Amino acid sequence: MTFIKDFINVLSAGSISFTLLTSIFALIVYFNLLGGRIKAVGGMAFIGLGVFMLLMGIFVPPLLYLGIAYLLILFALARLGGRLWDTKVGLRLFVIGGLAFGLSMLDPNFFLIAAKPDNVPIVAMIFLLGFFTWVALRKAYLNDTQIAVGGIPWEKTESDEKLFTWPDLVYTELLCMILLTIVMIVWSVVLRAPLEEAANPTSSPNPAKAPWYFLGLQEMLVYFDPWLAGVVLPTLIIVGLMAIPYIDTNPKGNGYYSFRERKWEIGVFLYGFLVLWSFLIITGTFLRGPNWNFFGPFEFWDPNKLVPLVNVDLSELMWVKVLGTSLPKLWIIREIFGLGLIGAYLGLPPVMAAGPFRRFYNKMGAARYYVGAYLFLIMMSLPIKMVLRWLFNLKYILHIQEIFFNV
Amino acid sequence: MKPQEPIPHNYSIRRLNWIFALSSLGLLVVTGLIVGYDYIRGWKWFQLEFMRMQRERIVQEVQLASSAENKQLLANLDEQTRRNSLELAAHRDQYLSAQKAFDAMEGDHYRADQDYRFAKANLDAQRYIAEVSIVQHRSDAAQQQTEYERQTKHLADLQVRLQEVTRQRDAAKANVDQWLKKIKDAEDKRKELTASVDLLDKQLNLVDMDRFSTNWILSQPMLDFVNPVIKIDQVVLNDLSIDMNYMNVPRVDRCQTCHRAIDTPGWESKTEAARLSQELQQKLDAYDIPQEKRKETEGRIAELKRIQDAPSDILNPWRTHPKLDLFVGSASVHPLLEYGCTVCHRGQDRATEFGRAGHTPASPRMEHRWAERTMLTGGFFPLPRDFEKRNWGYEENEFVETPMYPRHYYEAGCIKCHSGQMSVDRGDDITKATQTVELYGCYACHKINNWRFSDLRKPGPDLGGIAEKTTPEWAFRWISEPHDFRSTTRMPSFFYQRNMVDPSVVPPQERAHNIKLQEAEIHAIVSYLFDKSTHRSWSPPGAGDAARGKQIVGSVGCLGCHVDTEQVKDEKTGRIRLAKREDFPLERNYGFNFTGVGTKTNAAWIYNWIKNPKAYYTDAPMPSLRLTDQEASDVTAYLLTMQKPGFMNTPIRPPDAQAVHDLAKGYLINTLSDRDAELRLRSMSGHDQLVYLGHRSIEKYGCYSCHNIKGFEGLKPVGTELTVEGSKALHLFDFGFMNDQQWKNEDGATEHVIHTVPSWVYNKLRNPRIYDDRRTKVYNDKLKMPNFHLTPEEARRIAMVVVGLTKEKVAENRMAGLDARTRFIEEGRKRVSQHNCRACHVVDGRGRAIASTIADANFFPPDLSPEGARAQSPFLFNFLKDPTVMKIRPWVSVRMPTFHFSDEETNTLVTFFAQEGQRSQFDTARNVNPTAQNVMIGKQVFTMLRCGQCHVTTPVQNPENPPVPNTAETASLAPNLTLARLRLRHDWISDWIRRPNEMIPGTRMPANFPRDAATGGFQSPLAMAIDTPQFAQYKATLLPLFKGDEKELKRTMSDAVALTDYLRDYIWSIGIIQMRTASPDGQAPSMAMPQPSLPPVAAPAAKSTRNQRGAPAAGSGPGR
Amino acid sequence: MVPKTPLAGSAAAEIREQGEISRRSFPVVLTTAWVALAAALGGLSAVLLRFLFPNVLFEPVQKFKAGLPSDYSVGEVDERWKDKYGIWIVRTEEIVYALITVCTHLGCTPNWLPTQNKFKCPCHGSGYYKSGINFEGPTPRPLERAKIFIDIADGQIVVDKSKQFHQERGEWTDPEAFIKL
Amino acid sequence: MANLRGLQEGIVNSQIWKSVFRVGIPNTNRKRVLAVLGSLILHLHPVKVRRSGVRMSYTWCMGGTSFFLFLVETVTGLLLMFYYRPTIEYAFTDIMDLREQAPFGIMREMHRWGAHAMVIAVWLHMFRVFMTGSYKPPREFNWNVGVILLVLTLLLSFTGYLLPWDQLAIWAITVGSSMARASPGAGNEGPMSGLVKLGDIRLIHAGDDARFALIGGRSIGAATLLRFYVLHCVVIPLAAGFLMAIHFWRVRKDGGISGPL
Repeated sequence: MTFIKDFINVLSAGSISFTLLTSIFALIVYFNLLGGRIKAVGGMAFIGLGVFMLLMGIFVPPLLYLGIAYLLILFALARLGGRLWDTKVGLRLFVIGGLAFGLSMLDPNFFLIAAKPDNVPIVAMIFLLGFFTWVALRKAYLNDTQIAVGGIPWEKTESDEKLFTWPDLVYTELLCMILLTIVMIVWSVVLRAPLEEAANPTSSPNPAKAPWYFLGLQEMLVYFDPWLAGVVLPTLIIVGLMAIPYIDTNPKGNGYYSFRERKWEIGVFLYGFLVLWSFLIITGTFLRGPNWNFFGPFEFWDPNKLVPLVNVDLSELMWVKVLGTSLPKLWIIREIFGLGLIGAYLGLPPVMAAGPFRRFYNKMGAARYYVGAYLFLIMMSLPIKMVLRWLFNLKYILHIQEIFFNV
Repeated sequence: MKPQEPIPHNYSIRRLNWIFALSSLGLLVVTGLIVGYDYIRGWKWFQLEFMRMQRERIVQEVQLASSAENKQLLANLDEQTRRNSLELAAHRDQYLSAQKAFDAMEGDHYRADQDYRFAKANLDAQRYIAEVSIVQHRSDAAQQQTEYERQTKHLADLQVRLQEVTRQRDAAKANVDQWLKKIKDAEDKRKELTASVDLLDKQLNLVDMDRFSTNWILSQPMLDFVNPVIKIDQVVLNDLSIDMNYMNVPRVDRCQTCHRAIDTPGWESKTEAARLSQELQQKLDAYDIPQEKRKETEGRIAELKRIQDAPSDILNPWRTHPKLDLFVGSASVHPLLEYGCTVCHRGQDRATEFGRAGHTPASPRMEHRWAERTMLTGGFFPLPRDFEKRNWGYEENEFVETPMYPRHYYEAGCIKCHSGQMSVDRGDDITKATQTVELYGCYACHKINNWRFSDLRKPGPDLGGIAEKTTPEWAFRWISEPHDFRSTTRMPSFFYQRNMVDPSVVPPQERAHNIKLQEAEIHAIVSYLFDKSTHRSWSPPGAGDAARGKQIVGSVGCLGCHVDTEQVKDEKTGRIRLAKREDFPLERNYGFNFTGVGTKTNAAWIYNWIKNPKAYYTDAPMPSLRLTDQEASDVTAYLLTMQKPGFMNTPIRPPDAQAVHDLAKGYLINTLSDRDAELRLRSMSGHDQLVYLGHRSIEKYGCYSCHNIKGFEGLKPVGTELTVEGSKALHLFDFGFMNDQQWKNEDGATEHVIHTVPSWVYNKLRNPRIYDDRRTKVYNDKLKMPNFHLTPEEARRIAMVVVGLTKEKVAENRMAGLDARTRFIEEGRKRVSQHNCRACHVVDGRGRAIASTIADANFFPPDLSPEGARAQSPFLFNFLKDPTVMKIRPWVSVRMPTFHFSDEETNTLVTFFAQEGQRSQFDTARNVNPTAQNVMIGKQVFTMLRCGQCHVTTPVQNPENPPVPNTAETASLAPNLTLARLRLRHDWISDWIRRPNEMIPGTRMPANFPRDAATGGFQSPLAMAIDTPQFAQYKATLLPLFKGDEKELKRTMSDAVALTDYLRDYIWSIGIIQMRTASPDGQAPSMAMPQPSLPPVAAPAAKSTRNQRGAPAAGSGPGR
Repeated sequence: MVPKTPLAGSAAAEIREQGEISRRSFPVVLTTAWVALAAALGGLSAVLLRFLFPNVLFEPVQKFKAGLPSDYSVGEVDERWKDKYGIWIVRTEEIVYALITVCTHLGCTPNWLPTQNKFKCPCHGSGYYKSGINFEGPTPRPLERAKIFIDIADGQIVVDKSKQFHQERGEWTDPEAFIKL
Repeated sequence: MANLRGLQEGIVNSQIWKSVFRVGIPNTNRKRVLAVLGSLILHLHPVKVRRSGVRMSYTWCMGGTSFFLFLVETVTGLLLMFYYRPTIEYAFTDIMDLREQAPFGIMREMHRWGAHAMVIAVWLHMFRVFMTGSYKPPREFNWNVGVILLVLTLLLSFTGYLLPWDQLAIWAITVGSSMARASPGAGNEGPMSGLVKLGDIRLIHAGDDARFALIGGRSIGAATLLRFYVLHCVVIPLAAGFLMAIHFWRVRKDGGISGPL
């Protein structure tokens, strides 16, 4: 038991769980697990990665866990394949999840975090997200199978069929309202709304957390300066969401569940929604304890826990460590590497437009292509920065305190 | 109805119908749930339970009231009523006609009354019209005026008529009443008899909760707002607001919601009932209760007896608050409606649930009992009726910022308002607690920014001359473990404590290392102290006789502040054991215990110290007893016999060079690089290294906080500031790994650490290093608070003060003792406490610790309770400055010492006494010259009452040294009355003669004028005696003074006030009016104080050479 | 496993009901549902209503100490508590009583006019005698008296506004309505 | 049974019933149409809907849930306003009194949990709409309205978070609102805002930056509480209500409840 708890504790560390999720995600999307088969090359690649991690684990112990997790999940997915979308399997997965949660609640530390009144909705959200993701992908899978054999999605089969609003729609709405009211009342009776001590502007609680739905942002703040994580990125999230209908010119998949017909759109969206947003919220809520330190779900929130958090800037890394000189005085020279790196990153779309993505470029037109590409790049900057932080303790790629401009 | 048109559905309507039905039923159920959830609240059960208890009690009382006797009386009355009605029926006609006449008159009266009122209203209106017409110069002014006058007249007529009619009506009424009188009388009597039962019935109705009773119905959900019986009670206190972080929010105390009987007498616990009934009985016996309340008090005592005899005790939320005459009671100084509860007890004011109210357990057992069943019922539905099985719903609530003070710490709440007072009236616990804090000098290391604990002197002696007083060897052993030398010392143990050497918590290897380091530190401290010490030479004493010295020590008053033994007989076991501080009164722990003083120091130092303590250091708290050279030599000889040779036998190892080096380097590298530190150390000699380390160690342990040490002037005290310690959040207290743990105390008993602030502080005081248990810490990071070897009681008291020091502020008008008069008094009380006056005197009714060493109460130092009313301020001033200006009772061996008070200090004391005695400080009474006649009468009375038996009236030539009457029975002597005019207040003398026992209970002065128990007036023994043959000659002498008026003479002889005034006049007339006044330095001209003589050349030279040698080290010394 | 085709699934779920609610039988299920819903909504509305009546009031204290009876002079209407607690204390030869300073007409505060020896309400002109009995103006009934008694502990007058006595109900003779001197 | 039947018919055929429910029991297609058209509330719906629009497994009912929760929040919020004063003296104690003594103080629980539920429901709604591709033409605009509604939902919850005025509230808002301080060019600590100068005087400082505008002071205080209260109770609900009307309208005009086009 202790081993499993330790395993999960280590696994849930941002550097591992996030990497894991990201790559599993790529696995699902790219290799189209929905088809029920792992392509040999991809499968081998992941197995190779897992084995590599295992070997590296000798030097960097956490990687051992990562490798084990990789292989376990890969194994499970390979076994399940398309049966993942079978109702019975789904139900079983759901029950297993519930059981695991119930068992975990026996752990006092886990109970303390998960049973906190304000965290209960987030626990519910985890299950709801899991359930609905499964539902959506299942429906997409069924439709895709249908389309693959030359059929049409079932939504279309009944699109001509119209029902009277009264009683069909009105009745279900009424029932939903009643049931929801029941849920709300029971929830309110069972859980007391939290009320802590009176506001005291001179003493911060430890940890001081934002409302839970902004914890993703607060988590981002660990990796980016506030102006980016708190202002620019949230703005771009909204802008990005609003831009979706105008960038996505794929006429397929309008009004029905489908995956194959819009693999990239769904992949990117799900990555942003599930991993970059929901997963970070879950991390921020359950796994960030006193002093914003990372705590595994079964770990005691000890305010005295000490974690080394020494960071370096890219300029220091390059000038001092690699080149072995001191930092140049003039910021434009000092930050030449950061500027270069960012320039290269931002220069990717035009290069790609000329190269591999020519097809996209031509299809979408310049405006759509560039807006979409840059939004995507900015979205991906978060995981990139996270990985850089974990690998190199990198604090800033670009650090111009002269004008307060840090990336 | 038309048949339905079939249509396609997505879902089966039949199934939806079922879902609809089920979910609607579900909604109905949860609607019930929400109502139930809101309705069932924890506090309601307490109220229901209390109502049940009230019902039981009322039913009992009804049974008592409706005794068989009463029933018989009632039956008789009913019979009488019946007969009266029969009689009335027999005279029906007469009665009816009378009634008719009265009815008619009523009509007339009504009419007349109405006429009068209407006319009055008209008149008022007319007056206004008339006034206005005059003011506005209307043409009809005169006419209106006439009309007004007419109406006035009319009204007068009507009034006469009304009065007439009223008279007639009353007569008619009387006529009717006459017929009804008998019936009415019987009814009245019946009412009277049943009144108490009726009242009880009414009360029973109020607490009735039977099913379907009015109360029950109105307590049902949704109806419980109409006229709730079960309801939240609260007290809103706007001016005792809660400081909610820069904001004052009214305090809303809802404690009474559960603590129902808190302000209602009759629900006391058995212990409180026993205490209270005893107190009341005493008052009753002493006629301290006014006549009209005696019966009531007796009833109350009977009630309290019933409570004591009841089979079960009343349990806590329903108990009456103890001491209702002091707290909560409406007539007390802290009435519930004005003070509420949480201002003293703390806790969450608005909370209505046990768990949220901030109740704090006092013991792990209590905590367990409270919390036990929380998990079972989740705290929602506290249904079980059984008290023991109840779910208290306790859980530690980190969000209550001010948890209640647990049991044994209640009086901590007094500090908030009473911090401007030295003692809290009737708050014995807190008074003793603040005294304990002062005695141990907690304020020296821990700053307490609070009037009570500021401006106090450093508790330890000045160490600037330590080398003159003792040897390094002694000092080393003393610092190592002071308790080995004296079991009662207040010097705490810094070294070899639990976190350093206790084998149960320190691994052996680390332990050995720690011991080395500790030794090095002690060596270093000793080296520093002796290095910086002065080396004055003190003149040696002459030859002394130890036996005589012992006698002097026992008689002049040394034992008021000092104790001369370490062996006491244990009260429980009867065995001789080592003394604890608690074995002696607080005041006697003020000076050191004489035990071992001969081992500690040398003859010259003792001799000179006794002669003039201020010569050794100016702030010495020890006063001078003005011993002669010979006396001082004797005392020195005696004290030198107090040896403790065994103490000096413990071996001392030389300091471990490596340990000194490591420790010193540890400090040096804070500011130097490793290499520089090493260089610096290498440039120092071994001794210099020690001195350097000593400096650092003294800084580390904060020795300078209690002792004056050269090189540490003006440093901040070493400990945490305690000014608002009681408000510090629980999570800021470092429990280490000791939360909810136990430890074994010195007696092998188990002590618990529970997760509350008082528990933390208490355990910290009991075992200061306990929170280091199981922690891995660097040597210098380990806890360093020293061990005072406090007993549980002392630790509890000090902890009580600590948790009582909060940042909560109350409005100034609620603070106790802020008025100007009290400020004067409190400042004086502070001096009294600082100079330990209570060692010898009774002040404010407390003190005289020395009493246990003096066999005969007649030789006690005086009781100063009435001093303000008694002594003239000029005398007091001079006497305090220099007690030799007058010897009042020269036969008493205890001496008033010379304290060398400054003028300012003396004034504070004099003002204190005058204010406390409610007297103006200066008066002209000394110049009052009584008439010769009064003096003559007074003289006769003086003789008649035989005052001369004890009091001498021979004029004193020299107040500094009055002759002692030549008698063997010095115990029966009283002060020479010719000194009275210099010393006593004019008005006080007669008052004192009248009621000496009331002013100073147990005084030797006889009460010649006993009080009359009935009237409370004074009786004169001469009233009767003057007519007896024995007094014939006095009568003959006196009669001419009353111009032969015997009646007047006898009247005077029976008038205690007049007689005492005559006595006073006589005493005044024989008084001398010249005395010496104190010199500025407060020393008698004849007193020669020894002064230290510095060694002529050698010492300074030696010092300077040392300084030169130490020069390199100085750079890294305290300056940086 | 071969997944069901969505078409088949959807077709299976599709139930066409013909004349489901027949006229022959009374719709027990549906009626139960509606009755339960109505009851629940009724209950929730009652909850809303109950919400409007707080359990605790933060009004000025209803009960206060008014000093000793000897602090009041005979025959005068004492206005010292009028602003703070809304009470006139009147002492006559025999009794002391407390009048509540609320006009029984429409709740204004009347003025005490010592020269005319009456209470006069500025709003609609109602007038009361010193005893509180109404004699003019539109008011239907006398002023109310508050509960008044002597605290045994210290002999002070205590006024408790939460209990009122109406003359028209004959309550002024209640022993709690006045203090007998 | 027959009596009950008669009673039912008696009620349904009475003038009062008929005056309120014009149509009667909609058991014919015509009446079904009239029932929807004739009712202000019901005519938000079209008369007929696509089958997938009724199917729960397709719509997840999350849009409706969000709207219903909005209504729950409105009702409970209105009730809470009876017992809540948005001043720093009273805010905390009023909330405490809701727990300690107010009748049905449970409204606070409903309001708080409802807010959490609404945020989740809105997210899931967006999730579903994306997964069915229902943002594609002609529904692009309504997707954008939806995104704004999502932001407003978060803002509603965020502004409400401060109102209990306890440690949780004030520090969550301190952390949350401090981000505004870093707005580029507009926040006191944002990049480039140091460059906005007039002579030597910085124009963007803690006393006039974006965060100041949001919280009405340099730190969270009385002004913040009032601002958030007004935003929470008036400004954002009105804006959200307006946008919801547009949202619903466009649902109908852009091809009805989701479904293939």
